[in-house]
Amino acid sequence: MAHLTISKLLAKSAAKKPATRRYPAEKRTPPKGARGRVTMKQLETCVFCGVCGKKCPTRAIAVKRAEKTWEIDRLKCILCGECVEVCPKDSLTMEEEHAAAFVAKRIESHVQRPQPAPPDPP
Amino acid sequence: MIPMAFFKKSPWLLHYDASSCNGCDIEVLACLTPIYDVERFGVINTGNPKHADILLITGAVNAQNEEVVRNLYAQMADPKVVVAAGACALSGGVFQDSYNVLGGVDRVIPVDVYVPGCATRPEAIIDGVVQALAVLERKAAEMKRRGAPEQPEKPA
Amino acid sequence: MSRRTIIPFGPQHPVLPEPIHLDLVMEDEKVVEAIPSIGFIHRGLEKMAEKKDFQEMAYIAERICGICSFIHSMGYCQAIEAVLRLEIPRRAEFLRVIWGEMSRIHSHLLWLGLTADAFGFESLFMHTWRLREKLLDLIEETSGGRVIFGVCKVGGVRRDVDAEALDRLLAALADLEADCREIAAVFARDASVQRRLSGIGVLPKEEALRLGAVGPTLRGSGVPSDSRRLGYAAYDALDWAPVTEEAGDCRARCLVRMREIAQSFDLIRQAVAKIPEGPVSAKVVGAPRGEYFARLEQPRGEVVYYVKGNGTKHLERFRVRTPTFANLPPLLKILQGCELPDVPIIVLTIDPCISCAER
Amino acid sequence: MKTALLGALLWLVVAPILGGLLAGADRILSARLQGRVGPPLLQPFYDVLKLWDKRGGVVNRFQNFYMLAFFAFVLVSGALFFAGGDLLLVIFALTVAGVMLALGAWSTNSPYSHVGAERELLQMMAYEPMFLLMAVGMYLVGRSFHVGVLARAEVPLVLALPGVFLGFLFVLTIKLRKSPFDLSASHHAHQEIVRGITTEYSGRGLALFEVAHWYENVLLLGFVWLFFSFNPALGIVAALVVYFLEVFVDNAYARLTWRTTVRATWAAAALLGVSNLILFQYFAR
Repeated sequence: MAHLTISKLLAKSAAKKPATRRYPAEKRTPPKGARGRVTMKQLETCVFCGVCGKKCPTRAIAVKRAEKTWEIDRLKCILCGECVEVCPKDSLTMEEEHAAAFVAKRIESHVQRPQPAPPDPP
Repeated sequence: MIPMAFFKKSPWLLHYDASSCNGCDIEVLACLTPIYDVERFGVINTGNPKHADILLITGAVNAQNEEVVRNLYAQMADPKVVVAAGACALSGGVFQDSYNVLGGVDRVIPVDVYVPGCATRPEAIIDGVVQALAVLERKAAEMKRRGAPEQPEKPA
Repeated sequence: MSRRTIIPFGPQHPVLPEPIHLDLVMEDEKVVEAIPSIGFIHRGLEKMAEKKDFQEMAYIAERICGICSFIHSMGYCQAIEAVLRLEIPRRAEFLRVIWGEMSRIHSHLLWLGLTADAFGFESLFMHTWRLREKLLDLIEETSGGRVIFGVCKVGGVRRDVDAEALDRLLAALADLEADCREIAAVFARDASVQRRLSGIGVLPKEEALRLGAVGPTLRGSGVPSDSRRLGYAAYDALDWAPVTEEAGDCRARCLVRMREIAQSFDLIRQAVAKIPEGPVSAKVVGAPRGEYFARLEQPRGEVVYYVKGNGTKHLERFRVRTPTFANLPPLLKILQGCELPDVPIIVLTIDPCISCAER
Repeated sequence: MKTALLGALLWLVVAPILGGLLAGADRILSARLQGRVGPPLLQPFYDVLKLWDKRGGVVNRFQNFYMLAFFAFVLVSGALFFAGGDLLLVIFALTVAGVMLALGAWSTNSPYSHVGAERELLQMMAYEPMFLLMAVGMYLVGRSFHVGVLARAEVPLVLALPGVFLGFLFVLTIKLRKSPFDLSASHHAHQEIVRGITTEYSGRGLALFEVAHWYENVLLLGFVWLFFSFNPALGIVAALVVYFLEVFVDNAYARLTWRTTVRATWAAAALLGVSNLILFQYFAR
């Protein structure tokens, strides 16, 4: 039983620089491999196979093959990274930065045009 | 009358865990602790709807807490802003198909700022709060001009 | 007899971040009875197993609770793997132990902070959470998520941690351990903390057993019961013994958790020392047929996962019995006769995870 | 007479500014002790100005009346003090202010407010004996209850009444609403009774409470100053040191229960206060 047991820690903290990361002013680079947001990195390689959309546990990704559209609803995405893992063309990436907050609801849409070049003949 | 609006400088927070898995929930708490320290912006976690300006909701709305969410919103004095944090609060997230989940918070009360992520990072929540400040200021100005709060539109 | 009043406690209440509602029947500041009402956070998660692919379900199982998220997905995966008769690589088992123990430390630190907050010790809360952030950084570095790890999958883990990263982890943990000791000393010795913890909410050993308490709540009453003794994952290869305290009061439960933090550091060190090389996941073939009952130790106590598969990719039945659910009856018992200012502390000492309890 | 009026006026104008600044400094210092950056120094003013602009909601007609009465009595009490008035009157006016606050909380229907009000009254029971002992002690030394006379006392009050001073510091923690005795309304809302007496207040009512609390803090530091009034500059330094000491203590203690509070403060009053008075009487004779 002792009084003021925390005083040393308090004094130390007051003497030191605060531990705070002053976020908007001072941005931290998230560690490599952190799951921040799913992005369509290389739209030109996407073949719109729709595997990402099928594998998505929350159906956040919608792929329309005919219109060559890849859409992600960030309201639903849970950042599991399943889509990135299954993408056969590595078009998707998991970026370390988090997605921004937004005021108006919207669905992020990527439309491929012009048409991708046909694959090289073997 | 004081010409400047101080809402932007002193946003008091009310946090409610609608039916979150605790993931976003503890990230909200983490925002208040030394590493993120939102008190820098004058944010205080009041825990009392009557004192709060920003309602920060994590988690989806379900049959049981629907009334609670409505109630909390109604108890807050104008001007007020709702920030929904995390996939569940936005759309029901991973639980959207569940029988007991009605969906995102905007099914019940009007949401002003959406913070995506699962779980949302504290940085993202700070982003959301900063955006909410702008909305809060706008609403405060509106309130002052019209003398009456803008009627919250009934969500569909 | 003095007048009885009812103080509603929750679902929105500053000392309870989570929504549970307690009607506290009071005589002055003394609690005569606590009547809980729940369901504010029920998501019907178990039922979803019938609609979701059993592999996808690992993500949902992880979101039973964001605090012990990793162990939830680990338990679910263990149950499925047992049904599938799938042998997972040894390295994956060790990694699961490392992440599992990291999530235990993070959960306990979180709990210590919240408890400090419950007895009005702001600065202790802040300092505890400051330390917890250091651990979260390590978790994010190794798993990619801060609270939802997202690394466990049926058949192993989704990412490997290389030797270099493990070394960094050990070095960082050594620092953190020293800091934790500093905080632990305050919890163990400070006079004002003792005044709020010792002798409060006493749960005698027999009562604890009779009411089915689990985890630190049970161990704080002197029962050396810890499901990790079953030797699941890589726990069979590690050397440790359950932590117990005899007193059964809030302080005892607090001490158990503090000593478990120290133990977890040790377990991580052992696991890193013994981790074998090799792959981290096995290929999953077929669909689960049969049933299994997996028992694991969470930061809050023993958790049970029951899965029943019928040979399709959807499970027929998934059931979770979480530690908080088991600890609610003892909680209601020890709330009787306590004083109002002790209510938050007592509620917190069972480390309630309502989102676990209601799923 | 003129100086008295001047003192009272000065109090009315300067005290809220000083009190607000002190509150801001308190928050920054607390944050630093906790390893955080903390809010800007002017944060308390922002808070109050915001609350003033916010749409208020009252639960009943009496609620804000009582808050206003609390505010008024704090003002009267401080004005009496800084006008050099009767110390006993100052203490009783402050007590009435406290009662008004409790009544305001009682007038609502919320159980949290009620418990808060009960605790506020218990706290008053806890600190009142020490306050009175202080007044008696000062009378014994300075041969007057008048602050104006006491301020010019030849004997340094703090040297004659060290025990009373320490006892006063002990109960000051209650009045400043600091841990370990912040039972009825904590600065930090993480409490089982939410915000206790202010739970049901919002908007301007809450703003008034904050400002009244600033006034109150300055008045209490005025008491500290009075102990050192033989050297006014030293008195100001002492008051500031005491304030920051209280902030430190706030951060180094858990919140105790009302039982412990009453026991501890009465014990302090008896041990430090009464024994000091007895010894003083014995040696002064």
